[in-house]
Amino acid sequence: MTSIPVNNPIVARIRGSVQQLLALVSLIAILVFFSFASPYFFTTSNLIGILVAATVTGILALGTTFVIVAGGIDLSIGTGMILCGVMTGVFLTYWGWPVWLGVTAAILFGGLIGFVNGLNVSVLGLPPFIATLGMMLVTAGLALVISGTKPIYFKEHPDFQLLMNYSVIPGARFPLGVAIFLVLTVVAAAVLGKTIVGRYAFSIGSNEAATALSGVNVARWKITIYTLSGLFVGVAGVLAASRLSSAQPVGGQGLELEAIAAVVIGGTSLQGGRGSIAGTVVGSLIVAVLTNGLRVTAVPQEWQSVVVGCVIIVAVYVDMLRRKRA
Amino acid sequence: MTSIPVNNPIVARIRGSVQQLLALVSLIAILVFFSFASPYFFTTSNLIGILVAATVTGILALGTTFVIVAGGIDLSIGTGMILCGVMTGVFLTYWGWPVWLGVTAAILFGGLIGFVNGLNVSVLGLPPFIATLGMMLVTAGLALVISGTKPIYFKEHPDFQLLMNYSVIPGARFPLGVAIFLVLTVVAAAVLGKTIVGRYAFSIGSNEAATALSGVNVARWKITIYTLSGLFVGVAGVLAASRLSSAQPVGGQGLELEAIAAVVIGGTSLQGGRGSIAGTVVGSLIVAVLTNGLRVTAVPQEWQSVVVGCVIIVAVYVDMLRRKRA
Amino acid sequence: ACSDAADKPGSGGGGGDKQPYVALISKGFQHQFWQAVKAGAEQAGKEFNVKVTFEGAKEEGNVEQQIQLLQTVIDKHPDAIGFAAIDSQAAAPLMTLAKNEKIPVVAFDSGVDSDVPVTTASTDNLAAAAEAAKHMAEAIGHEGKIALVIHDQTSVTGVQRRDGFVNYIKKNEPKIQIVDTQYSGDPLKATDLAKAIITANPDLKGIYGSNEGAAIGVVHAVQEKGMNGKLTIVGFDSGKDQIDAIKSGAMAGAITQNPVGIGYETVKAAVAVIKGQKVEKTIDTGFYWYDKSNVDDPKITAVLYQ
Amino acid sequence: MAALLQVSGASKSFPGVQALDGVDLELRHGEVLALVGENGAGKSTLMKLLSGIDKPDAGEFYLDGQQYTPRNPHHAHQLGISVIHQELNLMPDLTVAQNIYIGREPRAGGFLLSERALNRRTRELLARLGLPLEPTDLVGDLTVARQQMVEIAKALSFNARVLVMDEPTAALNEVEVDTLFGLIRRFVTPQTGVIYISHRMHELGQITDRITVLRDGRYVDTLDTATTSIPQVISLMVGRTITGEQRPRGAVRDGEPVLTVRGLRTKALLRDVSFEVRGGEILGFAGLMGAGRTEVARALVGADRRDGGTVVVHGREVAIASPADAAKAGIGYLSEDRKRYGVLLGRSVRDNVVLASMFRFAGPAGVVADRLIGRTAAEYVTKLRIRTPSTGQLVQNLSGGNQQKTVVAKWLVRDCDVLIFDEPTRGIDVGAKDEIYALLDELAAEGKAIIMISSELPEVLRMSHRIAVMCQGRITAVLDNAEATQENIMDFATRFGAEGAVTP
Ligand SMILES: Nc1ncnc2c1ncn2[C@@H]1O[C@H](COP(=O)(O)OP(=O)(O)OP(=O)(O)O)[C@@H](O)[C@H]1O
Ligand SMILES: Nc1ncnc2c1ncn2[C@@H]1O[C@H](COP(=O)(O)OP(=O)(O)OP(=O)(O)O)[C@@H](O)[C@H]1O
Ligand SMILES: [Mg+2]
Ligand SMILES: [Mg+2]
Repeated sequence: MTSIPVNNPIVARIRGSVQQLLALVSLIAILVFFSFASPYFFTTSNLIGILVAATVTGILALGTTFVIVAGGIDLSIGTGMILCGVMTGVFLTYWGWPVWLGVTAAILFGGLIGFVNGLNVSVLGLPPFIATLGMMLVTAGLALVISGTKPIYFKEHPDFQLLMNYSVIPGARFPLGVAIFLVLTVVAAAVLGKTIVGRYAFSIGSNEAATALSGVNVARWKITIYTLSGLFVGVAGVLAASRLSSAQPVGGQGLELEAIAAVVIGGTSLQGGRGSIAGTVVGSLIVAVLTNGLRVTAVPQEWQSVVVGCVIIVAVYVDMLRRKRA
Repeated sequence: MTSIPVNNPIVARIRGSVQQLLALVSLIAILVFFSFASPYFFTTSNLIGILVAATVTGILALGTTFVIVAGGIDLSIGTGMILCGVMTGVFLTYWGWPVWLGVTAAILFGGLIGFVNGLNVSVLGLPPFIATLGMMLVTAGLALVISGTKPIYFKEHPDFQLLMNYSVIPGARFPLGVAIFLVLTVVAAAVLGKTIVGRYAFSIGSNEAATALSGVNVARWKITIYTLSGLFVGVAGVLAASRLSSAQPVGGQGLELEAIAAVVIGGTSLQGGRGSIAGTVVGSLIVAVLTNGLRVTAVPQEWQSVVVGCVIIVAVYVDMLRRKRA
Repeated sequence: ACSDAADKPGSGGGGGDKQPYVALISKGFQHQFWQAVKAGAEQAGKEFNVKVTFEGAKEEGNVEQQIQLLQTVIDKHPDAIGFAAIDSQAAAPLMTLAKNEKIPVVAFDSGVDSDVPVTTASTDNLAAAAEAAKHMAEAIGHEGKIALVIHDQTSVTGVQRRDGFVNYIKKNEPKIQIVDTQYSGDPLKATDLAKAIITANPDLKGIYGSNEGAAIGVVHAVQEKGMNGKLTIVGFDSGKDQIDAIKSGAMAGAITQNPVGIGYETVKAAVAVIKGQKVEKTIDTGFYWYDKSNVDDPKITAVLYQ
Repeated sequence: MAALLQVSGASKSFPGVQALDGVDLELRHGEVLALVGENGAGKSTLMKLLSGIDKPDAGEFYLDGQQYTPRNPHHAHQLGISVIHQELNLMPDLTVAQNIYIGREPRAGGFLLSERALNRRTRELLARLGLPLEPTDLVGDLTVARQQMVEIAKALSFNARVLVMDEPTAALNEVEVDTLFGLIRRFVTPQTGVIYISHRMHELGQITDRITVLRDGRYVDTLDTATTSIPQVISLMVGRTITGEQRPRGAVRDGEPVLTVRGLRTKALLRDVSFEVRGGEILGFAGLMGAGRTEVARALVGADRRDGGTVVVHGREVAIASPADAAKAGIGYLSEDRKRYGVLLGRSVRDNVVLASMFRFAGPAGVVADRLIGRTAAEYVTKLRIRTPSTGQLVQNLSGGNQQKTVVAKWLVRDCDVLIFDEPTRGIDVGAKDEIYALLDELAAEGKAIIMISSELPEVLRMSHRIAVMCQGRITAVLDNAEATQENIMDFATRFGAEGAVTP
């Protein structure tokens, strides 16, 4: 009759992990379903293909998890990524910088975009939605202006495309880009869970006023968090450009919603204060697997978005039911 | 030393209106700027053109103001509008219904979309972002499926296009659609400001838990509010179809951000609990005037989005400064 | 349970030994133009008894999305791939991959800048746009101001349909001045945009719309401005609205490609390659100018879609 | 020797309100100074100036004789001033330990946190303070009382010289109050001092050395506690004398039960809770923190999941799945957690007052009668003496006690048959308390059934016809007012273990 006390930290920890594992169930269910539905689905090469497809949005989602946990939102990640790709092209092709320098500069440029967002949000005090919507339009425009509305190709650096495509496991076509995604996942999880940046992100998202009252310099940490997210945007931009061995000046609009959706599907609250990197990764994979599975099983394209929409609703609902019960 | 007491309700009321008027200042500044920049800008026909361009997004923004005031968000309005257009085509052209019936049915169909959103949000308890993102994908897909990815033309009802285009002031080419937009603005302002629906929208957005504990059936009112927003989506869909005298099955994605931006530029808080229809209208007009002005002055298109982005940031910032001072 | 499926990976031959499988990846799928290409492809599929699938980017011009589709399709090992590249160079690594996997590629629509495709079934967009410019010049009497509404600022078709038109005017029509070029293929947006152009240029004589969406946007803009007949409109592609506008005289005429033919020829060529037959390096699917005088000509109606 | 902390001539105004007007205050070394005054007298405002949240319009502060100008709360901390604010300032999504040491986390070097060190340090702190909290619990899952303890632990974790406590006991029970007083006594040394704000007058004699009284934002007087009587303080506060009755007027013994609850159970805590309330009766609920009184109320009105039990109103069983159902059945619930479940902070007093009865003000088309709303709100503002420049003032700009009055007004307007008041006088000044008591008596006299949950035993004894005592989710006794004393209530409130449960 009496409930089990959870004072025991080990019990609590196990319970916590089980809960996170449970979020995986929707993902696994989808995987199993498509494995039966198509013989082409559960193959090494297709699974790697899914990971490749998840890489760019996934990296964006990782970075934006911090922003959302801190109670903000970043609509500029999609077009910001495009602009970072263009800047990679500018650095490498127009200015002829060496790859390492150009790539570093492009990633830092992403950080700069995030930094400006952070300033607008915390110093000017703009609502994050407006600040980053403005940035979304500005970066979309700048990408076109800077590139002269034409793709930039990496003629001088034919090796640049290896950054995404180089096979780390010879023979298996497991691309470096995916490996980078995995490494960044671990890094992001560590930063969110184990460092002061993560702690303040949760704290600000949970109660910004109280955090400020506790003597935390909220403005500075918000800028840090947006900048961090911007760095992930930079990496995503570089990898996207590498994958296409060209910097495409358009697109990106809509990616922000996809990334935010992945974060929210992963159980992070848009109210801020709650979330996890593990959830975000699972969320990204759910979207990627679903999209791929529907293509592999040749569901008519116009039906695909109907199915994706329904599955997202159901997956989040099931996840919430489980949390409630746990 | 002592501040002036504002116990006087008239003083308070005037102060309130001035504040709203002040939100207009950004809009007027933009209007004045373009009037000097181009001789063709401040002409009756161009100003009417701006209103026409603002109509569809404006109507979406009106409806979604309720949802945002109540602390929610609706991402499905853009594609939902497209689907309502397609349904208009189905009712009028495929099923041959008379115009009045088909139009009413299409508007109610919009209400149905909103109703389902409301159910998902309040009965299933899904985060509004996820529920309406799912709906966005579902409606986008259904619009393609139902129309067979082809525009539907109103062959049987050549008059249908008059709904948007009929000139209410003979000679001045002031279209009926714009008049409908104006009427809906008044209706929305009355509903938000003077009725119980509006009051509950503010209460729920301000503190949902406290509202529920006050004995208010929050679930029912949320459903009402999403349904109401859906009805506006239906009207927008019908008018968009009427304008082109065809139901276009694609597009709509991105319109939701534009509408939400108009709402937020108008001073409505995404946290819920604060907002006004007047602000939303001003917000819609700022976006429409800006877009038109940049086109009329032939600013290269790649620069247009840069400028719009910056102006949005500045306009909201200036508006906030004034509020703080007032 | 999953291991059952894992036991039968897509080992080579893909579609197995029965029906050959041809996968088409296009630039888009939502617009009628692509639906017409798809129809042509499916018609050929039925005729030659091959399985045909047709997919395109959700947003036309989204390279990333298209590459994703191509990747998925290569993983399915079809017997041949039809590919309309949004950006050829961006697709180069996957073209190489297809070559390594021994999947023949047939390029369609605007061609793929690579030596992998065995053949290309396409329209010469530059020439087609020049043809539109020629008709525009004639219709406005070789002098005056015109403007362009281009459906896309960065895609190859957008750029070529703009540049082909502009270059023709520059070279041959010194008295014609292009005063503004703006971009949107969404009919509603194109309408508002064309209205602004007309407002800013009261002495405008003509507007060119570079695809169906842009062209009907221009038509509606002129209607809303109440300037029917005062402006010359030249369009591109077909669709019911555009055909009606031409019949009613609201539009001077338009260029049409042969989308059904493009789809058909692509699959036909793919089948030939699968069977080991030799195919021409290029298959010109042609373009046609149509206006009030020939819109009901059977040769033209055959290539129009409604 | 200069005073530990001195305030001279502090003034602060807000639009339409002169909150402070030339206030002086002196805190000596080694003393506990009480700061009292009616709701809205300016106590919290003064503390906000001291902690650097707001800037004074005029006036100076001196700390040990040196001019003290706090730039922000962090700066105040560094200078040795630690404040527990009236409203909780906690991060609900963080754990107890993370809340206490926010901004001062033990690091494992650089940016890396050491969660283990954090929890160890917190456990030590909590053990030292004798607070029954678990470092790894999420603060959002705690009751207000426990959250208040987290705030106390946090304030004491600084090595502060001046500790300011703005109504720390408003949510606490006698037992926890004793714990807190023990903490305060241990904190006070010849180098430190405490400013203690409370509306519970009997506490002043137990813990304070001197009492400073504010009225209408002005300094009135400072008295030595030892030589001052409570009525004296009260008359200085309110400018008139107040004589409260000590026990309720004659109970309404007969009459049908209006509300009957049978076998109420919840998964977490409640076990077979049964009781009834008659028309015209006030049923008090007493118990220690976490005894389950709030949970009874929340389960009863459908705010929490119920695992069993029936609710009968006026002889008819009602199905209650949500507070809306409860309200429809005529049961209203005023929550103890004002900020989270009580007020709409960003809305006007007017909107808050009519929130629970909006439908009454709406015409057939749903159009609301704004004038009637305004009149009703104004009426209750006068009746409850809510100190506000107008009914259009945002509730977030009211003082804590006036916010509480606004919530009370909301339920008075609604006019339910059964009213459950959970800590209704939390943060309300003595004068206004009497007004609220009078209102409750009045409501009871009208035949309403009233449940009053309160952690202040004198209040329970003063108001209730009968008193239900709870312990560990069970009702251990239902006492008649005549037989109830502080002692036997405490006895039943500590009947841990299975035996002793009663079912009336
Ligand atoms: N931000 C603000 N804007 C407007 N008025 C305010 C603001 N803060 C406080 N006030 C007003 O200042 C006065 C003093 O408030 P304060 O909170 O200091 O009272 P208090 O003595 O702490 O009362 P209580 O015992 O109810 O907590 C009140 O009338 C209150 O309404
Ligand atoms: N939201 C919640 N989540 C988890 N546990 C809760 C929650 N609310 C209450 N509890 C637990 O339920 C128990 C009963 O709390 P309740 O608030 O009913 O006690 P109470 O008698 O009203 O005392 P007080 O209000 O003084 O704390 C406590 O142990 C508390 O920790
Ligand atoms: Mg106070
Ligand atoms: Mg309680």
